[in-house]
Amino acid sequence: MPSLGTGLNVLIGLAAAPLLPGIIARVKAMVAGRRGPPPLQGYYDLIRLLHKDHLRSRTATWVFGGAPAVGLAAVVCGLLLMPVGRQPAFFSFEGDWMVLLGCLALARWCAILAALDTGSGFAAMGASRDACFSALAEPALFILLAGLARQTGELSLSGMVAGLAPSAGLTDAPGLALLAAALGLALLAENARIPVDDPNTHLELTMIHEALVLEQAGPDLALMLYGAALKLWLFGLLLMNLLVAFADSFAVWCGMILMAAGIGVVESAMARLRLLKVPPLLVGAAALAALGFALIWRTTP
Amino acid sequence: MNVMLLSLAVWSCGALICLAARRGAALLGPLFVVGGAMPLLVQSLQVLFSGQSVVLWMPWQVPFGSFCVGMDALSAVFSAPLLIVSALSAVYGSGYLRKAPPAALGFHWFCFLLLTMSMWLVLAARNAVLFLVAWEGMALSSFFLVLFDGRERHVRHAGWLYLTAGHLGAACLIAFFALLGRGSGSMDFAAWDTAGWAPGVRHATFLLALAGFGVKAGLVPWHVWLPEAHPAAPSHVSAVMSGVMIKTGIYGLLRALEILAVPAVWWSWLLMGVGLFSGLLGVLLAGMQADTKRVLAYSSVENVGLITLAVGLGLLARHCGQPVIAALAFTAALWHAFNHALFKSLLFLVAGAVAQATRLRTMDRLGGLLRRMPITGAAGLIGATAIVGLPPLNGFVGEYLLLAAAMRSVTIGAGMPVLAGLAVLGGLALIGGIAAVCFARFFGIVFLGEARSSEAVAANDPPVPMRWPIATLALLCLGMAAIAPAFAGRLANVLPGGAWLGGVEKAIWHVWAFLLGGSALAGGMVVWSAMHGRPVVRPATWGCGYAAPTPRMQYTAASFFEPLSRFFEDLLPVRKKEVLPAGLFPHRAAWRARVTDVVMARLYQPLAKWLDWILAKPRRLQHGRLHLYLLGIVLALFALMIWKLE
Amino acid sequence: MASAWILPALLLGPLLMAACCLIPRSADAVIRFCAVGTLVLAIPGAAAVRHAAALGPLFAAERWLMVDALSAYHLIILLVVFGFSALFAPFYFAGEIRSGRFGVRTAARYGALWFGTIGAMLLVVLSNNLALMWVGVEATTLLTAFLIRLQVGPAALEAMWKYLVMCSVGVALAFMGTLLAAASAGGTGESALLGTDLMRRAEQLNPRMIKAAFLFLVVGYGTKAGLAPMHNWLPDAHSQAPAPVSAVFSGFLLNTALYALLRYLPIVEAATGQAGWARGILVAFGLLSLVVAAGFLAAQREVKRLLAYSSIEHVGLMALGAGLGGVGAVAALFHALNHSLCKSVAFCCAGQLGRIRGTLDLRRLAGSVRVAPVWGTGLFVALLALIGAAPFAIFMSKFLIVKAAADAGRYGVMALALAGLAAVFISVLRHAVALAWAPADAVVAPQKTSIRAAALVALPLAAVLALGLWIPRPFAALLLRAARIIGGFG
Amino acid sequence: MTAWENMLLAAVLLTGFAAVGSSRLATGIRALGAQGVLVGVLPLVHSVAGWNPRMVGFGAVVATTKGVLFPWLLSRAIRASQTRRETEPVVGYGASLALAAVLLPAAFWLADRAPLAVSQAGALMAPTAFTLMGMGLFLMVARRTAVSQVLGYLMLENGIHTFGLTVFTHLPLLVELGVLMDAFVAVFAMGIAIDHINREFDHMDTTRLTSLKG
Repeated sequence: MPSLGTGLNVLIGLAAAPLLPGIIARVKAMVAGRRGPPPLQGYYDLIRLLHKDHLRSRTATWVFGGAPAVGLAAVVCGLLLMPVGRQPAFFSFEGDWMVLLGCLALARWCAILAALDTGSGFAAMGASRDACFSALAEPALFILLAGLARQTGELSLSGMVAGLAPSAGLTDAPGLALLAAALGLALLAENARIPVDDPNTHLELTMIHEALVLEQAGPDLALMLYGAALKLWLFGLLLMNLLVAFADSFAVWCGMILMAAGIGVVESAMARLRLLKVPPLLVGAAALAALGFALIWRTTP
Repeated sequence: MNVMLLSLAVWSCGALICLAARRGAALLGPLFVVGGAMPLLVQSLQVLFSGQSVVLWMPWQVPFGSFCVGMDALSAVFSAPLLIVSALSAVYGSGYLRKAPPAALGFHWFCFLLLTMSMWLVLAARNAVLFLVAWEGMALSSFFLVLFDGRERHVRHAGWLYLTAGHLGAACLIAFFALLGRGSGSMDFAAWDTAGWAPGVRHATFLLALAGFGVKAGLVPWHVWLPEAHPAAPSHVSAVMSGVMIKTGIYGLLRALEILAVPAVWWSWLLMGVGLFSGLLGVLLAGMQADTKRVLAYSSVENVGLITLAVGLGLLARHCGQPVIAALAFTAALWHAFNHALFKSLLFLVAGAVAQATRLRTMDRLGGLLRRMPITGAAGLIGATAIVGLPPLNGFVGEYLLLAAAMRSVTIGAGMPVLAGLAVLGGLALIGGIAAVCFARFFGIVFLGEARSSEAVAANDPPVPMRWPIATLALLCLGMAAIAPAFAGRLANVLPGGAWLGGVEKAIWHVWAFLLGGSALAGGMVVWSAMHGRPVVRPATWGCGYAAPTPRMQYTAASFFEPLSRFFEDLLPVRKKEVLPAGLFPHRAAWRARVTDVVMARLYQPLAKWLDWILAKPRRLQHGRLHLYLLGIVLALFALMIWKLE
Repeated sequence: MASAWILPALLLGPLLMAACCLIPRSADAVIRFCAVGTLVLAIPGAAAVRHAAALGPLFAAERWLMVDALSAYHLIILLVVFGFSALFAPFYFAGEIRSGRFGVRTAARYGALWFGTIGAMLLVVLSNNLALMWVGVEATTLLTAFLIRLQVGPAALEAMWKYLVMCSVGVALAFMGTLLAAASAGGTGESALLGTDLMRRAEQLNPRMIKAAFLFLVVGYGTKAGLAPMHNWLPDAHSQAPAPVSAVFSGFLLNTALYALLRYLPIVEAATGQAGWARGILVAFGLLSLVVAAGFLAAQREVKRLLAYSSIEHVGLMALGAGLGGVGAVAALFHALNHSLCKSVAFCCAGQLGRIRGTLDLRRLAGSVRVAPVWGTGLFVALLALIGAAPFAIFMSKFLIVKAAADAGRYGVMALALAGLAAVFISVLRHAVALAWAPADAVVAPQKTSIRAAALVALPLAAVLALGLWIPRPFAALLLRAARIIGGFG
Repeated sequence: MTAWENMLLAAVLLTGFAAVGSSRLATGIRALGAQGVLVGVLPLVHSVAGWNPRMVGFGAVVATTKGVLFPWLLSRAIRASQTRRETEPVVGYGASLALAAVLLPAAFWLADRAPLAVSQAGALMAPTAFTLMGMGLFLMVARRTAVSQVLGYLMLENGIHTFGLTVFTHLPLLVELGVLMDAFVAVFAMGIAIDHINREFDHMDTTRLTSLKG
């Protein structure tokens, strides 16, 4: 249902995406007692990078060149499928959640191949960790969506979210709460936030997503950063749709801001987990989602 | 009708001619394969799209045998990729074997033609005796092809293991057909109806069919021969074996289910369990292999597992009265079987080109080949992306159909199908994720980064007869994605019991349109970023400022999969040989690890040892003392009297 | 009658030729004379088979001799096996004749014993009188004993002694059985010993006595046929005898004993009211032989002993088929021909490879296909056929036996048979693969391949391959009529 | 005539016991020779009414071959190999005799239960046959030298012949000749084999012939 309203949501998403990392950085600085960079720092970085020269290593091939663009395109396609509160997404059809996750997987695939193409040990290390951890995180997302579908009986993402709104009675709260917790963990894992990965570490050996973009520079880096911001926006939007089930789009945007602040606080409160502890965390998220699904399965008729 | 006889005649005469023409076989062989394959391909596609099947019955002077050959929709779905892949592999093979000795060449093409003929006959046979003769003929001809370079010990071991597994499978099938043919005089498929059977016999027959066809399909736990045999064969043969031959196992299973009309519920659970476990173990072991072709062989185990998973889900849905879910799941199975043949054979041909260009198959000694072998590299990328199931290629359509079926059974179904749907969703997510890691590793380590050995540096694209099949298969993968909705619609009513409602077909057109738009957007963005006009600077890769970086400092294949191999430790027993550095000035330190197949290590090797121990018992009977032999005769007489006289 | 000359010619011919062999001439001449003589015998043989197939049973010597469908079928096997071995003998003894070890006297003795054995086996196949058949079987034992002894050496002597003593005891018990069978007819007349008469009066036979008779016969003729647990002489005798003799041993000697046993099967079944009493015994012995052979084949190193145990396995398979009845009987007879063809080729090639490579140990025979292309490939293809690989006829007869077990509803028997065959397949295939593809370790100059040798090896294997794919109609008719005699149906 | 017959059968049993009990091979051979003669004469005694020249002639032939020819052949084999006595047999002589003694009642028990038309044969014929067969098999299994095994085989043949008489008044002539020919050739072959064994191994102990295994 490509209507004006849904198109507006997409444009808001495209515009406001770099704002989230800015807010998170700002909140972390304030918690640490510093002023920190302005929230719009993300936009300034993008503009600065776009004007720089392309920097591609001698070993890199056309894969390195094309990967950022294809990755960004994939995430934008994902955005087209994401509903906002009761408003359906720009496109919605049966199984669109599968296409959304497929697009995110394609983006990750391009980033990994780009990292491997540079031939640098650190980029490959980041690629390996990112690939392995997202492979373990994927079951949580699928089971979570199964729970939503079971709850609402709908098969498309927009239908699921819209179905949540009216029936948000107390009986379903525990099931949805567990699903939301699982989605929260998945969000932190996929978007390189603290418990799984430290976004602003400088020691290559501890990086996951940072190492992926280690070799990118100039416009390529801009595309990659913007893609990452969009992905964070996507996950945030899905979380908000789940938590603020009854609201209209305005409540969702406020929720997004609050979520960004929340992530900032979480990042300041915790340190990065040891790499060995991340797989159990991800499987834990899948278990949470399965528990949520079981609760929903038992309660709904 | 006579198309079938014509092609069989072309193939058999071709085989004999190749056996005679030693040097000329390199050219004649592929010519005959393609010549025989094309008319049949046209017929298969005709049958598939027009829906009316073809049957030819001729008397055959063998007890209970009759030359009953037919092509219906189910056979057509499997015979189309078979003919395409066999033809292209034959063309590829002529280039791949140009340095082989002429004597071996003649015999090789003789066996290749017989293999193609017997595989097609397996799909077309409508009589049990013809089916068994074709089935064993397929096993024997591929046995000779696997042992093409039989001088090495491991190839001989692989050949032995392959034919032994094939024969044990055939033994189950012999018992299966004997049970089916019980009572009824003729052994034609049409003559059987298993309606009035006792449940016990029906279950035993199904288990025999699963074991017999599971061995050929490569399902866990019968898969142990596959990662040995496929890499040992020449690449174009492994492409045919991994691409289409294991599908004859799936075809056989579907045909058996069609004959045993009323399935029990636990059959579907068993199929789904075997499918899931094959998928998980297959992809994990694929990720752990150091040899390019072994990665692809284990990946075949995974994909066959997914197909069986889809068949199991379809059976369960049909049993619980959900025709739409059944149709979706069966279509997913057939679609995946059709397309896996294309991209798996593409990847094997690519691996073959790499192996011939660098004479190397260990991934840790390759690297940087995309620059040196652009066409093979690009085709490899398309193959890898397709097999992982990423949009917009044909692998994704198969995943979409299966997951849509699973999601529907979660939402609509009550009771058991919900659990099944959840299991499929979770399992497929994990397997898909690990497959992405496995093939990122395969493509990344082999084609991207810096060349790790002198052979890799000297690599270049294969000659023309090898290049065209690779390019054609890559284009076919893209083409299949383009015609996905129409073709999926055709596949829907191949297997009975599935009703294809309008709702789902509309959704598939939506997906198709969305993906088309998305790829256009991606294409546009790539062109925009290329044309951005900023000058490109080409410095060396950042190595933390290390003064003299070497290619060997890049990530190796084993380390790429290390996070997952540590998490799934008990499924992947690793055999280590390590010499730790000792003393103040350590001399030699060595560390070598090899992942062993858990099924082989825990199940078959102990079983073989125990069997040897048991079979050693009668050997003591032949002790050479004549007196005890005579006593043996007398005791046999008394035992017989006691047993039989009263 | 026009065909009155056939049976006397068949029986007296070999004796006459045996006598001719004793006239001392050069060893080469004797070997060639054996070949020619065997082929000459084929003429009356073919006439007898044609008569039995077309016009029904042919009797002679007031019904003491008979050629019906079953004996005609076995006559074909006899002629084929002896023809092949006779044609192969010149190749085998060529080396020894040149080196003088195979002197004129030894050759004369070989020729005489060769024709004597043919005569004895013909007597068994052609005689309707059960006692005369017994005399024939005993004669084969005594004549073939000295054929084993041709090779000088302690092992050959030991093998001969064990063969002689065990088979004599076995056949003596068989004679006890023959007497009991005749006694069960009650009458004291001459006709009591004729197989056809016993068959006609089967219902009135004294059931307890005919059962006891069958027990003695199974143990007696079973020893001679190599059924387990009376098989111990077979591996020694086959591995020590010269190749053409081993080929005849496995090719037809075992079949004569089984033929004698199968003659009694319909009589006992009819006498015991078709209750499957006798069939059960045959099935039991068949399965036991299959399992015991599988056990021995698992770790067998020496090629001739391996082929000997494979013979035990196949005789067990034939007994199993005959025991199951119905399609099984057809399969058993069909299997007899296939097995004889394959086994004689295998033994000849193994013997020749043993001479060329100087060893019979399979591990050191590896790579023989490269060293001696004709004999190596012959052995390789024969081994593949014997273990039941694809289009060969033995795969077809195994399928029919399993189908017979399924039709009879005996699933335990089917499972055990398939398991035994699978175990054999696994162990023998390992040697076959090494034989063909392994690099030859000993440096032996590759033999020049003579067309005659290649044709000699290729013909029987091609026949087995053809029989697997297309059984000619007249042959199928004869096979079905023969099977109907021992209780099978088409 | 059953009296004469029973006496003859008793004599046959005695020769059997002698063969089993004696350690010296020469005694065994002579015992078997005597047994051969007695078994040859048995049919004549058994149906004294139906004497005809063919039966008498055949009885004589059997008696001469088994009584004279076989012992001559076997003793020639012993002389060649200078083995006078059965050194230490597998089963001691005392135990053998005890076993033979047990064998007799067992044979009687078996004869009663055996499905035989006892009418024409005397009460003693069938048990004697079974005892002879039992002792023959026992000799082959329990003795070491090749000659003893031949003796055992001969006793088995004699046992089966006596059993034949319980069933038939007389077998067709050609069959009789065939059976006799086989027995003769068997012993002849075994005799030649024993010569070869002597020359090859310079001992006659068949229990040491165990080189062919597995």
